[in-house]
Amino acid sequence: MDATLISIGLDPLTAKITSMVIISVIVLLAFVTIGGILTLVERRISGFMQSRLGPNRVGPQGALQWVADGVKLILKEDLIPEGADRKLFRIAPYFCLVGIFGTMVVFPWGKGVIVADLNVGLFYFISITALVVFGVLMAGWSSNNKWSLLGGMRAAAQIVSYEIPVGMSLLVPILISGTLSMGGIMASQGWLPWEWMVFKSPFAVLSFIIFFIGSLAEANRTPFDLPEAESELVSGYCTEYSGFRYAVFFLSEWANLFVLGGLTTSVFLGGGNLPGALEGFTILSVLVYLAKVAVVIFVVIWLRWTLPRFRIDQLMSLSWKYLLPGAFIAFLGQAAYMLLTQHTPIVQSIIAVLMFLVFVFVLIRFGLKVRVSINEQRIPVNSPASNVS
Amino acid sequence: MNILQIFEQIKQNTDAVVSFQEDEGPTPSIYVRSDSVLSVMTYLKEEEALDFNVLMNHTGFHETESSKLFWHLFFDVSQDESEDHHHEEIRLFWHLYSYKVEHRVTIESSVPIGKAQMDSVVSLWKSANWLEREVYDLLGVTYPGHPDLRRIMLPPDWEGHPLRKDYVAPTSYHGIDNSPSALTKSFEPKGKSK
Amino acid sequence: MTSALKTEYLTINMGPQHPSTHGVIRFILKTDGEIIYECDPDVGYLHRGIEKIAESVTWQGFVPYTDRVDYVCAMNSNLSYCMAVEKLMGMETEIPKRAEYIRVIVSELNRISSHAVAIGAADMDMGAFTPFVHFLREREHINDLLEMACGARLTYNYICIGGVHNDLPPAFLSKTAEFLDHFEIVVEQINRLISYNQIFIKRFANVAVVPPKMAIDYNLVGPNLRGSGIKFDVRKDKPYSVYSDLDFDIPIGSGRAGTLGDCYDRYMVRVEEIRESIKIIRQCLKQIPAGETKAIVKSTIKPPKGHVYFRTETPRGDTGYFLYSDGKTSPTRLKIRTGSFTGMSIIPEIARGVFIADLVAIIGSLDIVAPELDR
Amino acid sequence: MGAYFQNIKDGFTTAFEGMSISFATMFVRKETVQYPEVDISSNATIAEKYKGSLMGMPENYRGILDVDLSLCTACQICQKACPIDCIVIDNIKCDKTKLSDGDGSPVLNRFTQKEALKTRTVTRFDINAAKCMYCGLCEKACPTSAIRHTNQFEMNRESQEELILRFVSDDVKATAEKRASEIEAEAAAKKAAKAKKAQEEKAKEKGAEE
Repeated sequence: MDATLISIGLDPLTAKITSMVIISVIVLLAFVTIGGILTLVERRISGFMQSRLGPNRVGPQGALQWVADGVKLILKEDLIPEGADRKLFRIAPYFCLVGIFGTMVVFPWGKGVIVADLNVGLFYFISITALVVFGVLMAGWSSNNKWSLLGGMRAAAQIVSYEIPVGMSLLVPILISGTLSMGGIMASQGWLPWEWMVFKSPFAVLSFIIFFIGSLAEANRTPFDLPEAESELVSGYCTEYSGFRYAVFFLSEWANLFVLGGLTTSVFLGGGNLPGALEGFTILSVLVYLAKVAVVIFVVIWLRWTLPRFRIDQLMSLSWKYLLPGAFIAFLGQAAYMLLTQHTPIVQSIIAVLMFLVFVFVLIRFGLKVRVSINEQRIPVNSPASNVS
Repeated sequence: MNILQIFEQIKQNTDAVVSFQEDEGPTPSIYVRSDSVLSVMTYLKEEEALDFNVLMNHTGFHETESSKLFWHLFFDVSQDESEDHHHEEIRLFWHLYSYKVEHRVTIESSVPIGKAQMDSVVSLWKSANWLEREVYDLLGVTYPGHPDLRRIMLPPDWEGHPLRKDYVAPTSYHGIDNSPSALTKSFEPKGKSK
Repeated sequence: MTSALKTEYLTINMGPQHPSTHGVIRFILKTDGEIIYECDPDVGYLHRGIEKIAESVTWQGFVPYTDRVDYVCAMNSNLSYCMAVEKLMGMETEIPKRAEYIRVIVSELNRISSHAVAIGAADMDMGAFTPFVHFLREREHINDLLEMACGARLTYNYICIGGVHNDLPPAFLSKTAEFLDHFEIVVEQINRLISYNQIFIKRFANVAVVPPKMAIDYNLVGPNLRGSGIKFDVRKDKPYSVYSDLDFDIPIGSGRAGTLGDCYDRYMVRVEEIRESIKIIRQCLKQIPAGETKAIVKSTIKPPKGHVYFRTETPRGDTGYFLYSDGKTSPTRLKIRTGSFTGMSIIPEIARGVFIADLVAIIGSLDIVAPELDR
Repeated sequence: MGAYFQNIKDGFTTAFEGMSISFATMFVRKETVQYPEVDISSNATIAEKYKGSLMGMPENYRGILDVDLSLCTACQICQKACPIDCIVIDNIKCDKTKLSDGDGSPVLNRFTQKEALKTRTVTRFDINAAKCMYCGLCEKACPTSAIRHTNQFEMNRESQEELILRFVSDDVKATAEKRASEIEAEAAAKKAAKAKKAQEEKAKEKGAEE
């Protein structure tokens, strides 16, 4: 973009700044839209899982519900509770926002579509999302509400604990690809499923599971939504928030969902890789990438509307007794595995295909289970036609 | 064990003043004079053959008619009790059950309205705690020996005990007006006496 | 965690408006971080003085108020009150057989719907919202059936002194049978969705253990008592109506996920009671005779002077109606001893040293309904 | 150690089980009734438009009360049966057949003239729909089925006053009262005439005696 701007007569510095501003605005708008749409998607999907329809009044099939919600939230009065720490209270939501939107810099939208392919990309990703903890803790502390405080403390304990297994489990893809850059990790995978990072070795599968569970906890999704556990802490750290500030929390929470999906996809699920023949079709690559992200997001939403919530001590024991040892095993195991098979890439490929077949087998088992459940639910009851007499 | 046998047992084994009441409704009860309620209850709980391990219910009501007072003629009412005693009283009921022997008994007693005081049975059954608090709240019977006797249903600063027959509902509480509106008044029944 | 690390207690006010209290109940918690050190339940926010109202309405006119005592199982409340009055009047043998069967069918249907709400609400407190909605969906079917029978979905006023108000519509029995076939499968499905879930079991197992002795001492009733392993059910041990002709089991807690009398035991007793209720209704549908549905009762009744304490098994346990009649057109005293009341009184004792999240589990597993608690 | 791995295994398998059910539910019919579009008070529309499994409204649905004044005998049984006093009935002695509109058909009652002369007429029949708890006791008590529950449930109004259902209009009330006073006057006149006649007879008798 710089080049285009220079060509129309701007000097290099102005061009640089202008292009940065334009890109930031685009990115911000994109994330706001994604966050907004995801709120709608979540509500619709949860509705379908509960034999309901979900919001379907604003726009076709409720497609504009999120806009209406956003407008409503912005128009609402901005309340700051009596006795709150006003400065911290005001600033807290933006920490969350920055923590999530900052990931944008290294967000790989597809092959080659990345703002800055830093050589410490993954590291940057993990570090900048840690800002969210500050926002949540500030919000909890400054609200002058004991439930908020408990929520904030829970969030801090939870996110800090789960940083460790998540960081450890990400060492496995780093070992395999040999780089920290997002583009590099993506490039080290192929477009076929068994060329994806997740199927590269049994230890990669283990690290994927640990990473996925850990990042669910970091994104405060059920079964790890303790910081805002509705039935326990009312609404956790954002109990006292209203209006625009609440919208910012809201938005960063769902944008976080997208970031979670994006990171999972680009590190473990092959990113936006395309078959060799289609190399160069950037749009296609972005679409493939977004499709994969959508699947991951669906799984996350699906988990949320299926599982109950952990208790705080169980949450901690899961992190320290199950995930952390698992992450260590995955890391050491992967190192050993690579040492043993480094001269026989064919063994690696066979194991990868086998892993993929196991996955397909699990999917088929699952499909059969779903079919049984559907048939069970279709048993007629109170059919309205028979009621008309 | 039926209630008559229980009555005989109580009569033989305790020195409480009791009488058997069978003319009041389908469930006969054992009337115990108020000062010996605790000893009878202790006996009922601790006697192995009876073993009443559950206090199902404890309640009472405000008796405005003096027809019940003939019991006091039988039982030689002491002179120091107040005069109110001869007009109104609060009748108290305990319904006991035994999961072991599978029998039940209704114990009845009464206290004069001017000196509404009853021994607490919390030391025998923990369920008595809230039940006695409720009777205190709604009927104004105090229980010396209760560990935590305060209002349960109504706010702590409420005046009066609503289930007494002479209770008049307040028209306002902390500035909240409770008097009926003109609309409500227009629907008040004329012929019906309430 | 030595005593040297002891910190100041934090006093938290939970309720009266709190998502997990299912109504208006308030708890004053003294906590050490997340661990509750002292819990003082403050009830009475839903006290509507129903017992006082009873003193000024007619005996029949009080039946709609019993709907409001416990709106989750209004049919059972109707039944308890009407049977108590019938006992007081000495007319319990005059009730037509068909009316007795109808009463059992509708009150067992209501028990299923009440347990569905209880289980669903416990699931929701644990953070799983979907099972709750699934249970509510099934409850809607029951509401449909009961609406068909009496014309109302929640406050039925169907059972009256002397029988039931009107006969069942012709399609009712076949539709009930259809529903039971559907529901038996769906309830197992929802169990697979939540009740057998490992996270859920871990949340409920070994939490708030009520040993049998404590349960008796606090007079826990119904599923809460049976969850502690005591095999007592008024329907079986002191049968009323036609329960003595029906064959059913009493599920009791057995410590299937940990300790006897923990939250999971109380929860699973309810799940199994749903199955027993299905069994009871199926038998009733087979055995129901034809005939009258209401005994002849005067329009204004005056039961003879006397008192009665009548117990029935409602979903929240042994509910007792104490009636005292002075031979007038309205009760002199009416007292309702409910299961939630005694269930609530145990909370200060079992909620000591548990997490805040566990208190939510305790309330959910004890199945406390605020209007029944306060009346 | 066994328990440790058992936990992991159970955690995964039970979550798997639960996920299969929530996923399956996505493909089964939805129970939502899109209320204003689907007219739930009509069973026919519900069968046609709604694909879920809830039933329509039953015959004996207890909705807002309605009174058929042509059947009402002003006996006030419903007023006495109501546990919350939301029904008020006032009546006066009145010749109902005279209370007719232009074409001569009776407004209030369809009793025969002879009966009508004896019956009372309602001058006020108010139901406080805001207070009504839809218990159905009035409907069951009514000897002529004049008061009954409809299957209507929509009744949002702006004030409490508008929630009071008044079944007797002021005109009818005025007519009835006027007629009642006429009857009273007639009766008084008759009585006076009778008394006069009696007096005259007495006077005559007196005169005869003399």
